[in-house]
Amino acid sequence: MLLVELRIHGRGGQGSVAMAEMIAGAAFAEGKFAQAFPYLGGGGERRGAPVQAYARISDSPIKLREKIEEPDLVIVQDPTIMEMVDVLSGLKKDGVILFNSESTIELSREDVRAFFVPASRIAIETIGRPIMNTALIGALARITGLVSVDAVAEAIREKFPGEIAEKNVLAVRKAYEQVGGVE
Amino acid sequence: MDLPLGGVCKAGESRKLETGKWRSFRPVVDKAKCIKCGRCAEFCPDSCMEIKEDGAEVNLYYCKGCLICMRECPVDAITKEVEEK
Amino acid sequence: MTIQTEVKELHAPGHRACPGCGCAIAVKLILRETGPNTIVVSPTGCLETFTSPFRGSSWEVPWIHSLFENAPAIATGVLAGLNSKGNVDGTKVVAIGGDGGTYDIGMGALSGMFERKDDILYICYDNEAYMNTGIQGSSATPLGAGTTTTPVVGDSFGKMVSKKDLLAIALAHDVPYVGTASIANPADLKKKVRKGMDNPGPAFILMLSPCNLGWGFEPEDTVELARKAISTGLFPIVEFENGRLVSAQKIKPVPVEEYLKPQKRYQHLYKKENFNEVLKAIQEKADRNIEKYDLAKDRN
Amino acid sequence: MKGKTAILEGSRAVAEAVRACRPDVISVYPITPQTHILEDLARFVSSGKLKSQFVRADSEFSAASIVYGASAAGARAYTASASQGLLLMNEVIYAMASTRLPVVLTAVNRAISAPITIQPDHQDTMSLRDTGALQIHVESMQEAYDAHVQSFRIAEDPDVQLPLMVCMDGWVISHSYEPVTVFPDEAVAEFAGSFTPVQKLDPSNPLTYGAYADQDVLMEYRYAMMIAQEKAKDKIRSVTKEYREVFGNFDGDLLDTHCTEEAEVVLVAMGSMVSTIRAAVDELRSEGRKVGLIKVRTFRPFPRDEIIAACGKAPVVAVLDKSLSVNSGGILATEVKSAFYGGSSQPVIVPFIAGLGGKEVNRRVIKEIVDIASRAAEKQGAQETVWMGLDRSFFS
Repeated sequence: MLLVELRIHGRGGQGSVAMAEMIAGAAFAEGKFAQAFPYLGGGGERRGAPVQAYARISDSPIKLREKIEEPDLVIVQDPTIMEMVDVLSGLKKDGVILFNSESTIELSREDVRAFFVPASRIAIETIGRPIMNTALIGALARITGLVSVDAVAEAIREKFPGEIAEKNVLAVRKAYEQVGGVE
Repeated sequence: MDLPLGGVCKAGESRKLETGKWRSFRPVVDKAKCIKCGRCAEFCPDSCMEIKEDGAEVNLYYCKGCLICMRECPVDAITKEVEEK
Repeated sequence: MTIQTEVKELHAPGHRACPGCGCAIAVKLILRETGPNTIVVSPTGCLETFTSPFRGSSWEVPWIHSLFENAPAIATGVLAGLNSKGNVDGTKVVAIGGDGGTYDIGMGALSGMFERKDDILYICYDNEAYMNTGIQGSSATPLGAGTTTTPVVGDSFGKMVSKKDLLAIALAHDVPYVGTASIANPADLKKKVRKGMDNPGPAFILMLSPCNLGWGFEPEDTVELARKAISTGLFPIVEFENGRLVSAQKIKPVPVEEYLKPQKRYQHLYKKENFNEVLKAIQEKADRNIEKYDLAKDRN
Repeated sequence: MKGKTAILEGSRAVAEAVRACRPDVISVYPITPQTHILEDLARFVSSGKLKSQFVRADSEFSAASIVYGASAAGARAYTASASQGLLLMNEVIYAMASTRLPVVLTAVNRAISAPITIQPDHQDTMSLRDTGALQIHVESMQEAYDAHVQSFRIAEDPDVQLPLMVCMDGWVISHSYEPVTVFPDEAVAEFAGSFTPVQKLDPSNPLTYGAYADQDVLMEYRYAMMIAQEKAKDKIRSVTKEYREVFGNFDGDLLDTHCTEEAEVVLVAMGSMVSTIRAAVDELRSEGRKVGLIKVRTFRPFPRDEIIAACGKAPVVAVLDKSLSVNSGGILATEVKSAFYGGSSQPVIVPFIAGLGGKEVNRRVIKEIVDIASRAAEKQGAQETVWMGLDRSFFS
């Protein structure tokens, strides 16, 4: 049975939950079962404050509604957050961590696999604004194969209208190509 | 007897309550003086004053004896009497 | 046993108001103007208690009471319910509440109703204290008036602060029709009820409602006291349309003493010399009203 | 009936159901984590997708009062709230229930201050348990949708005529995304029917609502609600059965069971943790542990006979509460215990407080509960309440 659990680290306003939702949507578009949920509470939705969002992807219906304490995957939308948050917390051995970054990032653990993608730059180039969510999902598709680029595109088109959707899909494709750390 | 759903009651059921029994004084209209202006009826809190052909008439079934009618009568056609129980 | 005869009023007799109740007079007059195609909403209070005993309602129009603090919101809901079905009969919603339910505990809901511009006529019968529970002070209790919670003891001269200016609050909400009215002037009261009903959007009428029990006067003097409140300038009869003063009833001002002295709630002000200041303040309040609304009759 | 399945937020699923049921009047006041429902409905009305009177309220108190007035005027009425907002509505809901106004209310469960928190637990709706309103607790986004589609018919039934609260855990249900099957609006509208009030505020037949009563009838009106809640049981059973026939989904009627056959420990719970318990029970069963689950779906009406029957011959029943009656214990546990009192079978009932203020209840906690409950079987008599995850270092 496939059950992948992932955690997203971002800041309020960066759309961490929307990203989790799109990942779930992409998995669903591929015929998988999926679930996305926010960090429960935390005192409201303050712009800039560290936030977390979660997703589960499975090949069978998901019953679990517990928190994800030991994710298989971690996505870091904004590496500056690492000063405040232990993004590696609970990440499984051989787990994957993906950074929105131009280059590799030094980690305190060697038993995880780290990747990076210049998602913000790609977003500026394609969408015109540094909204890096969709680019990160493109990178995730490449690294894990959990979701295909086409499924991600479908999820994006569900969520955004016409031209905006297409720009985001372009970001996904670019990020898919530009992931760093892939052997 | 049915219990009305949700405590919702019919309209105007107060009419059966004889508030006239509350009275200590009763207003008495001197119909010779009454000019049928209707002020007493206008101001009566208990809607007891009826202006008939020959002058104002008090509905003693409801009249609580407040005597506003007496006080407001412009021609002093209304006086009070102690209510005999 | 007296014979029960038919009395055609939408506020039926047999209600349990105190003899000489100002509010009972008002409600009778109001309903004469609203007619039967009206739904009335009332908060908890004297009116609610004396009109709605179980299987003894004196209402001949549909009437709803639910709680103390929510009459304006209930009214909004009733209106929304009517509107959801198109309100083809043009049924009007009128709320009638006391000062406790209006000035105090229902203030938030009233503010909401005003702000949403709901098409409701709200009439406050202001007897200036919580009479239903035994004469406790409210924010409508005027300066110097004694109640059980603004007691006259030692240097305490009753209510130590002035009455809340509800008219100004209504005007601050841009309520399109705002007025004061009195049982002492039924024609004017009915005219204002009509205007308030016909006016689209919220309307607010403040009505001073003398309470012989709570104010301490003879029941027969109810209307006369309402009249004195006007003629002293303490309760100006005014009318605002879209925030603009459109009418003010002229008076031949009499000293406030004529209004205060017949009432037990003000008796103490005449018994202690150092309470003179309070009397002066009350007179000044009346004078300010007279000046503000230019109430005094032209000497010419 | 075939629906469209998509990844939906729980709040959206609720809003979709409410929209299709076509309430005449909606009035809601914002409070976290209920607001997404309010926002969706506001957008539906503004865009013309829903023809309802949408009234912005100045407080939860007013929101409840507005739907109260609307319902009395004969309209199908809907509101929603959470936490403090539900407490602020409390007085109105008492009056609403006793006046027999069938308003549907979504209660997005959230803990009560202080300390202030937006984490989920059931303290808020438990505070309204004695109002007379019906309470259906859902465990998933799909059930949140299903229950709302069913809700208006149950509440508005002439034999019931009570407000109905659909209770769903904040965040876990309201703000989470899952595949949800939404059925065509026309089919839902047909299922939900329309509201035909038995009485209303109407100038052609003027009635007095909210009369003043004394000792002669007040008790009788409380008793009338007891009868109505009992009648609601049949109505809930028939509506959920019909829902299964029309739409295919069934989340249980008064309750639902999972693996209770020959169970040695039966867990009783409500709300979103039921799903996690299902997963834990499956894992334990695969390890050969005889564990079962009873999901209490309607906390009001309380399914006392159904719980006793579902527990069967299980020697141990563990009740998980996300609420507390201070100095008494878990509220669901108290009610489960009272259901068994005087009966022929008397399992050992172990009360657990778990998940207050959003404290995590995961499979590990569930398994711990099963272990504690199994051990308790050896101990006779009343069982101490077990507080899961309580940091006792504060009290040493």
